Amino acid sequence: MATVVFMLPLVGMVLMLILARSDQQYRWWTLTTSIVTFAVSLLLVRGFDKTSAGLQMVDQFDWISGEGFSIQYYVGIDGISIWLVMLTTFIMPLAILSSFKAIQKRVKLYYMFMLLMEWAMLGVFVAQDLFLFYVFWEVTLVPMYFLIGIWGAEQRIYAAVKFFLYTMAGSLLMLLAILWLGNEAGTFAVPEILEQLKTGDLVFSTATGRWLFLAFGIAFAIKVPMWPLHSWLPDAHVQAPTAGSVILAGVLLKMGTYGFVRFNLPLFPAASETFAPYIAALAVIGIIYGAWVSYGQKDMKKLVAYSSISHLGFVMLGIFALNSSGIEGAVLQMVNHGISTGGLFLVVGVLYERRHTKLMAAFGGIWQAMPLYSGVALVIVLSSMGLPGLNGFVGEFTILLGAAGSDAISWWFTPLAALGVILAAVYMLYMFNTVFMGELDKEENKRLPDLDWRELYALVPILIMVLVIGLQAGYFFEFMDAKVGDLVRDISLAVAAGR
Amino acid sequence: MEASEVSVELYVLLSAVLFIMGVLGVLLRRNAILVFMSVELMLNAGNLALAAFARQWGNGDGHLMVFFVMTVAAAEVAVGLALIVAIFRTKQSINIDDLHMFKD
Amino acid sequence: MELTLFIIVGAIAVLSAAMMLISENAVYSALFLILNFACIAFFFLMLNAPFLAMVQITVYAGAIMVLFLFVIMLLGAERIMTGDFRYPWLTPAAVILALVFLVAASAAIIDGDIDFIEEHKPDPYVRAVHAVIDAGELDFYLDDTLIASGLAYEDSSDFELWTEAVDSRHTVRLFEAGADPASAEPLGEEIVEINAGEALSFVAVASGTGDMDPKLIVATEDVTFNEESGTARVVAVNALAKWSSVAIVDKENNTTLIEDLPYGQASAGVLLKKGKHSISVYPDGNDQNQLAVLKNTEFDDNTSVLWVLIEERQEGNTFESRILNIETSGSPSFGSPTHVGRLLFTHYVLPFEMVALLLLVAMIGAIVLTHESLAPREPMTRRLANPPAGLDQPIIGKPEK
Amino acid sequence: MENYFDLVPLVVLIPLVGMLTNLFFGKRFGEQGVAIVAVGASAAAFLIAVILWIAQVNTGYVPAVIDMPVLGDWINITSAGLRIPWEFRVDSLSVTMMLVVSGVGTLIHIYAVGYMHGDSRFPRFFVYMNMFLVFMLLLVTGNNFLMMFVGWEGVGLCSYLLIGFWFDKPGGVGWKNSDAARKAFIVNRVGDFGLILGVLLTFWTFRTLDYYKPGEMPAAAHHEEAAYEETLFAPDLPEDEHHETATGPIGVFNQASAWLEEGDHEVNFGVISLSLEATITLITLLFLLGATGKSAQIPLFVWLPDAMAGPTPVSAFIHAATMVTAGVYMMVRSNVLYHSSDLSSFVVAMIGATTAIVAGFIAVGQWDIKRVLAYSTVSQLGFMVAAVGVGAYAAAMFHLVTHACFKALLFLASGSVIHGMEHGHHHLHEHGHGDHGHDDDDFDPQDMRFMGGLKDKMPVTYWTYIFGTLALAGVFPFAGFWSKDEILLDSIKHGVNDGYLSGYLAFVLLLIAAVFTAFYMWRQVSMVFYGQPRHAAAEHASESSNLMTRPLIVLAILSLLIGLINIPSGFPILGWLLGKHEFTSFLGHSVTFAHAGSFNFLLATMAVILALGAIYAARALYNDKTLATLERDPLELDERTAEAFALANAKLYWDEFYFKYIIWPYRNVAYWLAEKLDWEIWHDFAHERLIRDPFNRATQFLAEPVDKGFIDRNFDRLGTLVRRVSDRMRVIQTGYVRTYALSVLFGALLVVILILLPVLRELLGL
Repeated sequence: MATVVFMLPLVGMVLMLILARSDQQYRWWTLTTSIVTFAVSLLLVRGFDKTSAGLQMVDQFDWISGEGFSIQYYVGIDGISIWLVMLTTFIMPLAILSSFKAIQKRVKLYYMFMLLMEWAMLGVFVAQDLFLFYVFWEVTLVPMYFLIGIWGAEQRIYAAVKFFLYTMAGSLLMLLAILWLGNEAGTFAVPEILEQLKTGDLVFSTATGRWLFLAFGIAFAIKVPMWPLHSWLPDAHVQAPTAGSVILAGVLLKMGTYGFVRFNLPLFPAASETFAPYIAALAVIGIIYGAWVSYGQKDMKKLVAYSSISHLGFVMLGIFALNSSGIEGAVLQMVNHGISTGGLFLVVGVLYERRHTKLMAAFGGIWQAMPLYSGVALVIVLSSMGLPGLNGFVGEFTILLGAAGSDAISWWFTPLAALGVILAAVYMLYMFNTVFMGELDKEENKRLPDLDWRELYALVPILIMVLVIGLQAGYFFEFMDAKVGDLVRDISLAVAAGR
Repeated sequence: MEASEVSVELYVLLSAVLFIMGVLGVLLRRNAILVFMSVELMLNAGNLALAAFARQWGNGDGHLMVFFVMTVAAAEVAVGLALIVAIFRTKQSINIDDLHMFKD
Repeated sequence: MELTLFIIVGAIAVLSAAMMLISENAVYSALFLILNFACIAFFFLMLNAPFLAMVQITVYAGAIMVLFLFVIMLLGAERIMTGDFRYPWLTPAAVILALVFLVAASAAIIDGDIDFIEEHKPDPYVRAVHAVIDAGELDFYLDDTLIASGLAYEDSSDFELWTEAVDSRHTVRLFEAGADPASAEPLGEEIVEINAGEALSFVAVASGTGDMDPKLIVATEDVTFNEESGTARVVAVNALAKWSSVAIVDKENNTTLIEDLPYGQASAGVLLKKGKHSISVYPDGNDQNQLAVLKNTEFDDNTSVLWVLIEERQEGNTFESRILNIETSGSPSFGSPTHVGRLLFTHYVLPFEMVALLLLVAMIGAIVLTHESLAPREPMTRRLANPPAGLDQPIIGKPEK
Repeated sequence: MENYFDLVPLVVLIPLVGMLTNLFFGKRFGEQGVAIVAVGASAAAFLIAVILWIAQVNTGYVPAVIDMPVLGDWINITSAGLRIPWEFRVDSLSVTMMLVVSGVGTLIHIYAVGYMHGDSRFPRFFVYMNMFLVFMLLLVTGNNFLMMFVGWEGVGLCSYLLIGFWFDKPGGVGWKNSDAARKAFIVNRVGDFGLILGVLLTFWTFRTLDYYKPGEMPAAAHHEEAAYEETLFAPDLPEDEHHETATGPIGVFNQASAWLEEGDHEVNFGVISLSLEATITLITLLFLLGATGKSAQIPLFVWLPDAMAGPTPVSAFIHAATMVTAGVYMMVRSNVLYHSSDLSSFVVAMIGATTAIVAGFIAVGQWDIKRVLAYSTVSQLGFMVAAVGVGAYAAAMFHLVTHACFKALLFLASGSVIHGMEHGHHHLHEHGHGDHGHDDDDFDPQDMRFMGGLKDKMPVTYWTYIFGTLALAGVFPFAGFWSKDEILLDSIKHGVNDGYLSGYLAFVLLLIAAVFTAFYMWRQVSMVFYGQPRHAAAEHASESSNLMTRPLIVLAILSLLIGLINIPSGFPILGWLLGKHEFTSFLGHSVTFAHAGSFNFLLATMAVILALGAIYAARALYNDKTLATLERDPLELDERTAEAFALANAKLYWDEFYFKYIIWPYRNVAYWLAEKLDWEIWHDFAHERLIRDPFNRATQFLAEPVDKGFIDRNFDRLGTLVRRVSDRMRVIQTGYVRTYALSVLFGALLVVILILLPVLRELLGL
């Protein structure tokens, strides 16, 4: 079942390459594929057993195996990955829809990369074998590299190469760690490795555990990105096309945080416990630093990019609170951030399509010219600011709650992180005020057309999700609870046992 | 199995002779159709050897091989002749020495 | 006689091949090739391959060569101009190489010690025969494979190919119909040896007069039937417990077919001319006491006949001897269309299908290649990066002027 | 009657429907349709509040907890024990708030229909107003702190939107409005920071955020409060039922009471371990930070005066009557916690009292009619907060109710004045009265210096304004008298009877603040209504439409009478006539530590005399002579008070202080971080100079001398060799098929010979 969902984009891509003939057909074909994928992924939610902590809808067979090692095709979903899969399938149609007008060159290639991207990202979230995971992890780089490098802004090559090198550098460390683990365990399948760790068939020393944690951790931290490894992010965001930014912020960054939850915590619980204060400290620095730097920006996209650093700091803090409200909040916050920040990039993209500038100083009083658009933008900005009743708040609140009650990290991280909530209001309202409020005093802004139907269709689902998660987060937490409860218990058991 | 006066070696020898003649045809004739016919001759020589061995071994598999070879030959002839026709249309010639566009 | 024919036809074949080679006119070449194919068809006949011969004539000589002729005529390419050739050494080189090839091959064929004689034996056949009076339906297992299920009295199963390991000991067990071989106690059990090329009948008979305990007798038959035409091959199984051994006599010409066949044994194969025969069974050494008779029974050639001598319960609980006559037609003769066809639809189904597909593809390919839209009408001008002298002109069609 | 409690979701949902209707179809409805929908929604909410009130009274004040229909739990993390349901609470406190919010709200909605007439974004205005109602009612009806927080931030959002409603005004005003809106939101966020931390701490202390679980009763007050025995209003429940409810899951407040009664309770979570008392002190102080934000107390009151940039109904509704009282409501709701922490109570009382006096002082120095009222609001909120600090929770709520009426009245009346002034100004332009010496560019309809003599032009406004002023000044028998008097008395009792220093301090500060109140209010009345018009606009001002004046009249009547709901015990005649402290006893069913105020004739007389004295002083100072040309304030002209007036006029340089020490540093550091540290140093220098350039240099070195100079050259030689060889070999590739065929034959021959090698070797005898 998991296979069906994540293979759909690939199938769609191949069929598109064979069957579609004109630019218009490429667009619609890709959009249809992504919507079908989303529809099918809804079946995952439907068929998901909330009471089970284990993997569900598993597909598993040997892929490459030999003497003393086995690499499996092993996919499945559990409480943690289901919402990330959903996030991916949800964001992609919107990203695709948003590029209908913006992308006019090499259309076929572009949409091919979009579907390839979706496939690889879904692969990352469903893979349960380290090797398979690594393959998808790397595959995601390629389409994004080209999305930035071909359809980006002026400095696209620089940004694309930086993005690629940064991520690649981290993931090579991870590859080493994966190979080491696979070699020791004789298998690359995570559930099997965990089983061996639990039964004591596989034991590694504290120091080894820490090294492995760091090897995985750095790869993920770059992807997140955690302060101070964030330098690639503003470049990538500013240069990427709108849809690229949406995917980058919406899904790609979540691969890092997801990696921490999926691999670092269960595989190296003792090391997680050891490193939790340090990572939490970096996360809090990231929260405040990102928020502070955002305020100093002149370019909207850059502002949103830095705000991602701040938001993902929250996610990291929640994960390394190492308790269930922190981790569940973090997972939900990944989804929230994907939706809100994805939405913000769409919003910025709308203006960019009209004015071809992202400088805030070029705008002002847009609300008067584009009331519908501004209303939509307001909701997304508020969601990103964490207004209660919208999605961002629920995640931030549960994360802060987890951090406040965490045994693993000190109490003062919580007030510092909560400071980030104030700062979020500062930079977000700064952007909103300068762009949307105030007087409509620039001649070129006076005749801007309001949202057309296509843009509305791309933004309305985001609004809906913002409200649904904001008002009914309990439904989303229910899916994770069994899995995260298990994870937290395993960590505390493992820490107690000194693993 | 009844004994035969003619030993299998003779058949194989004959087959070899025919095969070599086919080879010579391929090498020496310049008419593409003739080259093609020579290929057919080579195939037939092979078939003959197969049939001979099949009898020697008392095994029907050899016959099947012959059968398949014939079928493949039929397919080959169909495509080959189509190729010749196509080439003739463009080049107005079926002299294979005129067909050396691989070089340059 | 055969050798003579071979030499004559072989000479024709070689000659026609040579003529094909040297004919200037392609039509003649084609005709010579047809002749050559006919010779090869003749050889196929000599090699017990009538089916191939037939196909050779119809498909090769008939269809393919006609296609050739058609194309030759269509293109008007009976002759081609032979201009200069840049590699005059090619001809002698080719001839020399071909001759070396031929010599090497012939030498190896004639004087080499390649073993052409080793015979390949086909997989064995097995079947079961139920001749236990009063017993119900039986299941026969060879090792753990069910070879006959629910076999009624007097019935025999068909010969089945036994593709498992051969040349080793196997166990034949028989059970009441429907019994579970894993748990149930077998009614009878026998260890047999199965060799390649054999056809074995596992005959279950009563182990004594009126005794219902079955006993297994293995009779070796031959269904390939390549021995002598016009005969049937007979194997007898003696299950008459009353007599130590029996003899079987052909009444027509009063020849004793089988002598001294002890109880519980199977005879070796005996050949019986095709036609009507009356067969009697006597206790060994006693011509008067006819135990059972098979009157005026027609025997076809190419059949394998199994006689099982059994005692049958009559009214009043008496027993009477009887011959159970089981005929099996032999497998088709080597090389016949039936033989080829059977192979084709058993072992070679997949290759057959693939070849069929290949033909289909070839057909489509031929159509595509000769389709007008794909063949540019305009003469093509060669473009040479580094044209050799004299070749920078268009070499086909009319030079543009 | 309990069934009526199920209506409570409608209180929120009806305004929500109204809001959505106007949001999606407002443009098609036209002004009238929009007004009907919006006012109807508000009135319907009020109707339901009234029904709930009656139901409360008739069911014996049993609190009820009602689930939100349709929605499931908001947040539910079973493994962390966290469950935040969508639950509404109906008890006397929430019903009081509902009545105030929807009642005053309805009147202001009606008024706004007239006030906003002709605005290009008329529907949008009422969308915001209804949205505000939604959030405000959610705030007061929620049964847990997080739901309150939804309302809390939601009203902040509406406040933001409404302050910035005229963001498009030309001439820099729009930008100022937008900035004021942003300021309000961000300052509130600072408060919210405290509130959310308090909520986190509450959760980890009590493992729930529900005030009370469904079916749970508020616990009775402690018995050591015996001094107020006769005025205690515990729920009418037998003692044993209390213990019964305590066995099930219990909410924050009862848990706190139970643990406090047990004593020596340690709170452990994460790495923290504190005594319960310390935790509660921490929680209440954090809540206080929240309250200072929302209720505009020191140090976070700076946003409220700026918030007057919004349309006047907004100022009346949000920034005077309802939203700003949310902090008071929250602290009253948490009275159990505040009551148990002396430190917090002290801080609360001090902050409230200081705010009251500071804001009162600043109000004296303002020219803007709405700013005066804004500082007045801050000051009055200080009264309420101080009341909470001295444990007079009921008095705080009482003052909240009365203040809602008369302050709404004052704002609306001032709106009417502004409207009249604008009307006059408009009139002036139309009729080309250019002969006046005033430069129209300087004209500000809100500046009191341009007004004067409006008494005759706007009689209804004038009289209602007088009512509001007297009520605010605390003159008998107006509403403000009762509530302010109760607060003053409770403070001094807190000091004298219970021996708390905060009681004395608060009393003194509040008394002075009350004097300031009376003074600046009469200053305002004098400037606006008395004397002669100082500007042509004032001359041509006219009374507002009925739509605007009728709510004023209703509110004026309320300002006069609303105080009678809570006649203190000991007041002659009226108490006997109308019942004693009705409101307090009503509130006592949900506010554990509500206690009724008594009446001290001496104190009341003193307060009234002080107020009247201040009024007299104001009238004396701002007499018709000084009012004639009001370029400068009389206080400014007097040397003794000039400095103080300048200070008040400059708002004590509070904003400047924040700008200088917080905002500019923050902004400059932000620019420095963004441009220097993150971009030039980290992004450019570290990445490009330290990593990329050395790498490039290394690659250059490898590429040029090493690779090209050595390796490549040698391989080139090899390549040349190969080329030369292959030049020779190339001949083989003739392009002629037959030569290829020959080579195939050659190859085949080799293979055959190889296979036949043993045979041939034997044959040749080798």
